[in-house]
Amino acid sequence: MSLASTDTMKAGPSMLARLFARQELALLLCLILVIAFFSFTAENFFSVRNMTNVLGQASLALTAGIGCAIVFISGEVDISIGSLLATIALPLIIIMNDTNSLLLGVGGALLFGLIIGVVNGYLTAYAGINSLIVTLGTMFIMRGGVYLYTGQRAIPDDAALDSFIALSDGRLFNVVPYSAVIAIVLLVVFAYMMQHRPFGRQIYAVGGNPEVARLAGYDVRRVKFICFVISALLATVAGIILAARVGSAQHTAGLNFEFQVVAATVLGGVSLAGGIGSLTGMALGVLILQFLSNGLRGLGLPTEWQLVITGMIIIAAVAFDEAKRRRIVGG
Amino acid sequence: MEMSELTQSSAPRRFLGGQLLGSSQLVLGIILAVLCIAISIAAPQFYSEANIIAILRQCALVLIVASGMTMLIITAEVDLSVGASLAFVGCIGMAVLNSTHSLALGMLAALAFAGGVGLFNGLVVTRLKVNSLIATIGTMMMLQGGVYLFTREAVQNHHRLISFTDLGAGYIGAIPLPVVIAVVIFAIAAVTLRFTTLGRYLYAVGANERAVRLSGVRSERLKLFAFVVTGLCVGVAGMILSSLMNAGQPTAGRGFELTVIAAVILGGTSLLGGRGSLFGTLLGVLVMKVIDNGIIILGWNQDLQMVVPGVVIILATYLDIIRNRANVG
Amino acid sequence: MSVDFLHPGEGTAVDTGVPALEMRGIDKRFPGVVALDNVDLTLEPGKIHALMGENGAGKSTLIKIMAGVYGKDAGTIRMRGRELDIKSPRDSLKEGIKVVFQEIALISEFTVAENIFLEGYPTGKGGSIDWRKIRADSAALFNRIGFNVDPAARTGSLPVSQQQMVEIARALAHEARVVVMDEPTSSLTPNEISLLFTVIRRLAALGIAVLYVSHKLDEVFEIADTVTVLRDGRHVSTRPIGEHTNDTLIQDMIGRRIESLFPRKRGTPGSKVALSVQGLSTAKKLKDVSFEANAGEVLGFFGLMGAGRTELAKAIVGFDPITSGTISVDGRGLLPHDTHTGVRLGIGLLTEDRKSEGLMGELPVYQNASLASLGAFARMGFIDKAGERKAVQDYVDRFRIKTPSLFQQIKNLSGGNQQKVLISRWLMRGLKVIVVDEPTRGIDVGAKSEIFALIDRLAGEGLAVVMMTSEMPELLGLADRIAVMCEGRLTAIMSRDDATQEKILNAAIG
Amino acid sequence: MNWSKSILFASAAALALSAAAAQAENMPKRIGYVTNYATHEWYQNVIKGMQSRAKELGIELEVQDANLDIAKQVSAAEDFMAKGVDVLIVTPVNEEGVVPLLRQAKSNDVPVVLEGNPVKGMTTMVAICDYDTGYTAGVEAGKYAKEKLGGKAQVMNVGLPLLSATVLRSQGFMDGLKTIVPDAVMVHDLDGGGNPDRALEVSAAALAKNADINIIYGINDSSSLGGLQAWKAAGKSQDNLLTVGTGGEGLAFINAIQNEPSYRIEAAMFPEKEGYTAIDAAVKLFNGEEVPEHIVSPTAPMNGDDWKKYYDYDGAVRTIKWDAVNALQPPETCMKTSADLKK
Repeated sequence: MSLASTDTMKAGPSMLARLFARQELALLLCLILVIAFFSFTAENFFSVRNMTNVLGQASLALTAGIGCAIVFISGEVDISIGSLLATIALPLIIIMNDTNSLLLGVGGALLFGLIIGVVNGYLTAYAGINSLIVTLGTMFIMRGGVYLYTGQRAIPDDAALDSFIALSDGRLFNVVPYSAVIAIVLLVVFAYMMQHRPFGRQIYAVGGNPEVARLAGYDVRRVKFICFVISALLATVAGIILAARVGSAQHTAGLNFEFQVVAATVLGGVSLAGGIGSLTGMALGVLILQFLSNGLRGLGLPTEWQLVITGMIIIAAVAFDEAKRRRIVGG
Repeated sequence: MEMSELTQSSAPRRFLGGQLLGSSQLVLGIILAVLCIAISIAAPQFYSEANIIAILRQCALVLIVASGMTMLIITAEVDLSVGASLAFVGCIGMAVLNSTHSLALGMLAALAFAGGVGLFNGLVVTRLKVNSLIATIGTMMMLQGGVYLFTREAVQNHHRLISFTDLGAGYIGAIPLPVVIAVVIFAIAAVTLRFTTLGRYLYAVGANERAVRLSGVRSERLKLFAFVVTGLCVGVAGMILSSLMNAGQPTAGRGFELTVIAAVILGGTSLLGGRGSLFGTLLGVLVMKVIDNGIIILGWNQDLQMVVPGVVIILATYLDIIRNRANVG
Repeated sequence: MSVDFLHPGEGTAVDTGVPALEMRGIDKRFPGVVALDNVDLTLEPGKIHALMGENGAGKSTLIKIMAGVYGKDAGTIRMRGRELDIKSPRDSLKEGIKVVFQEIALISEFTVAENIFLEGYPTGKGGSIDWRKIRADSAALFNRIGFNVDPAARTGSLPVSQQQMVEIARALAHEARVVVMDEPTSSLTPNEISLLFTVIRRLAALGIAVLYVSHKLDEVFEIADTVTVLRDGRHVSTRPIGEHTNDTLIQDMIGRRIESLFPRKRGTPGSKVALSVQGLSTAKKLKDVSFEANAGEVLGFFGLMGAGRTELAKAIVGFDPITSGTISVDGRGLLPHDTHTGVRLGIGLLTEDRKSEGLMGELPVYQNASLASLGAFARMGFIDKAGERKAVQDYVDRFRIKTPSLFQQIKNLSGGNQQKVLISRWLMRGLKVIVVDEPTRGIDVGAKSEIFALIDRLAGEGLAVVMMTSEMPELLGLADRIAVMCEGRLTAIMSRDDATQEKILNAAIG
Repeated sequence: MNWSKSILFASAAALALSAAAAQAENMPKRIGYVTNYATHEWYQNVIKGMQSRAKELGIELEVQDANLDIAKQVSAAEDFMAKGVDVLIVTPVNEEGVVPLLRQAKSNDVPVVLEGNPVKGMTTMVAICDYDTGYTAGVEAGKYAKEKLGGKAQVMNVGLPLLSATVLRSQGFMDGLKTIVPDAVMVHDLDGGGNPDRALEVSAAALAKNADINIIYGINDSSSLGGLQAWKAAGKSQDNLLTVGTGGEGLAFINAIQNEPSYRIEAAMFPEKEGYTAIDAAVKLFNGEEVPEHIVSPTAPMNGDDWKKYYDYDGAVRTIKWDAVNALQPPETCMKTSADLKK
């Protein structure tokens, strides 16, 4: 082991190089530009209140985005998260109304999320059905199921537990919304997992090249299965935050949410092809879109312009990223 | 069908039906038959002329766009903007009709616009190399916003052209005109995919774009072509829809893209490209719409219209996999 | 006994006599094919055992069963007398069986160091990955085996040869009892090959059993102690290398004698210039490359890994963009510079990367064959399918392409047969210039000579053949003239009669 | 805003509008309106009414659109409160979903006027009476059926079970209809999604099953027109058919009354007036005045060309005739509300 101690690799330059290559820096610049632009143009944009509001609003997409990104990195897709948001709110609210216990409600919601994740994961990883098809199917099934069960009516949170209300209204040190705190903690935990735990690296390997991963002794199906479970559980957490923010189980909750999250994730440099991207990038992607929509609202632009501009920015950002990648790879 | 040639390769052709039906088509055909029989036992009105015509008319819109979408997905790309484009096309077509009182000009404007959207998508995907799923989500948002910049209200029918009304509600013999249009477009697309060099290249591009390019074929143009064709199909469907509704509705077409894509996937076309057939898409559309119709005919809760297709898509794909495994094993 | 290459001190003395791995009566069937029929293989610790055979002989299947990629239908695997139940690669790895596959099995987005430890990350407290140890250990490992690569480099950015070395190094990073190498030298430079052989000998000296799978006779004679030959899924012979000659080995493998690998039937090439390349440069690699190739000539390009052969091949057919220079085919310029124009003028590429640039794996054989010549079967845009299939059948018969039917998905064919289909693709189109890049990569001896014969025939029919190769025998056996590249430049062009291995290598080094 | 200026505005407004609410001395500077679905014609006209009233009173009105997304609605309201608006007007995407929003507004001391739908814990709501609207239209439809359709009333209800308001309209319509034609029946009870293409598709399937109907009722104009288009597409004549629309939210109904022989009754709900009333309510809340929990905005069934009484139409834009609309007397309370539905 005498050779091992001659640590020829310095961490510094390679880290910086990796940062550039991984494009987080470009995204960060982009985010700063967005914030700077609206700080000058939109009234009241650059205030602590507004900034922390945006963090609270972003907490949904951030939380669900972690799962979305992890599934993407494993080489699959999950577009059922929007419907899942609506689905898990049912056990959450119903159990809380019946038992007046946040713990039981959240437990019920997580159990539901777990079941959905297991179904998505099983059908994809073990039954071998294309994940886009599986999750498109479960998306329809869950949304329809929620409509059937609720008769297309929202279920109010009659229990109105303080702890649940705090999820929506409460702020840590009276500044940062608890929902944002939850999202940030989850982000840190999972970002750490993806970079520094063997399982996180297995996910990258499985998405980067499943055949190689199998030869390296990984259980590819199990890894993918777990990714779907993680995604469903994180979407469940997002669904709980949403239910708190809207004080009810909404049958239309999360409609088109999957599009938002997928767009933000890809904007954040997570490749649909698998194995590429980071949770930090995803988070920056979410924040860019969220500050953008907040800023555009602040400018008083009508919905139609917000849609047009967001659409253009998504295309432009991905096109730019692609151009950059091609320049690096060569050709 | 291309599919049958692939899946039959390992086993000798055993029966005539096998030549016509590829793997997933067979499963789907059985599902369709079972559905029709079950629904008609429960509700005899299912087989009434009026209902069959209603089903066919509903199928027509989806089938028209699905014909283009099948080609596109075979080249391994996808277009999520078709629903938003459908609404926009109707408004533009109607506005042009109102100002020109010419069906031809209205159609032309609708086709030009929808084709233009396809071209834009195609250029973004082939030139800027943006993943088509993301690119067309972007276009979808732009169109959803753009249509309200174009008109805040539904564009009403001020021209009262009979020929325009016929587009959606007219008949040729006993068959609704939209169905005739859909059949013609379907037939052209099917023949193109099955018998022409163009069709063969579309499969080839989906199967391995680089190999196609090395063979001296301009692969980007093929993808561009598929995007534009999908756009044009949306143009036709948009005009029929606006005729049926007698107005250009900026709110129309919500979720239409998912219905179309679901029908295409259900028909056995692979999202990875290079595999699929229009005949499968036809079956996919029929299954989806028969389910929709059956739920209303049976007086079931309409929310099932979302649940059942979800189950069917997963089930049909799974049965297809099982069948393939059985064939190999 | 197991040995970790990084910590050799822990190994015990070589304990010969008890087989390290013993496979008995292995059967494996695939639909319609018996891949292995009652095959035996015994590996002794500290010995280098070569496994030879044509493509389809069952070598890969046997290795994959050993590695847990496939399950076996019958037979037993024993390690030092203990029966193993290998169900997945994980089981096999756990037993210390390390397989270096021919196709690069690395995650290209990962760093080299991470790939080295892919099978098991060293973890620190709390189970988190110890990245410092990973970097340090891989640097140490590379140092030990004299392999010069930055452990922090992104694997995908390395040339193929270095990736192959990384893969070999990976097999040594963990405890191993048996190391299997499948065609490890297919993309290595001569220097790297000798490095590899040193490593293999050291492995053996540490008591590890090495299974060396190769087509290359000279390598086997140099490194192996024992040779096992398989043919058509059956065991043919296992003998000490000393009992073999070139001829006996080939006879065991093929079951017949090959008079010569390079049967030259064509006459002398003409003097008509078919391809002229002047001052060609690309953004990344090529610098001012100029040469001409005549009709009926095989012009061989030699160069070490990274010399720019593949880049040149892709540039002259119009696939990759160029920054300056002209290309003309039969006097007509390749403008605009794209493959569409290229193919129209009559220049095409037989790619080295069949999977990602040649085959449409899901599509049937006949569609793969006719891809470039569909226009010839088109009547007003419609395909004359009968005509098309007849034409393809013709090639299938002539080239003896082994396929159950024209409708077989091409991914199910062997490498050699896939290559024949791809050659048919160009012959059906009718070219003036064909660029072939590593035409025999992943193809065994028997099929190789068929491919050589085909290339010979192409030149004989008046095509100019530009052949990129890293195989010296191929170059000397086939080419009329030999061009040598080094770091994107053309360093020499010589006629075959003037060429010697030494001259070529000197030019390749620059 | 100084004292004299607001008096000037107030008196001008009072002069111009006889039915206007009594003006107070203080005007809010800024009102923020978070609408449900700004691109829909109904809400566009609500906004128009708000804008014209806000302009009269010299109030700055800002509008944000939730675009049918409840999460976005909460975010938009948060943005407004961060920006410091004086009063918030909200059209809930969903009645249950804005409860936390009201709670937040309360803790920020921002008064909230709801438009359209009631919410638990609200101060006041400006809304039409949905049941009454349907009911009066039902009565008119009954009269028409008695006179022109031989006293038969077979109804296809192109409904929207999603919202209690629209459920109330359908119920009101049937109840009103039965006062004149006691044996009226609802043959089809459909979920038309409130949008025209879905309404068309669903109606087509229903008509294929059973076309023995003679009244099409739609909970909004898109629904009634979708139903009517399905009828026409099935190749049926409009001779013995009555189509009843609800809302009068845009130009579609004017076009339909002019061109479709069966489209004879429109239950008009005057979105402009609702917006106008909402601004007045906001001003009152700002000044801490007592307001009823439900401020009713008037509706009226319009037979045939009645619409010309209330609207000018130049072929492209319709303009509300404030005098006529302000003269309508809304009921004090509704006959039935969503609270009754839940029982």
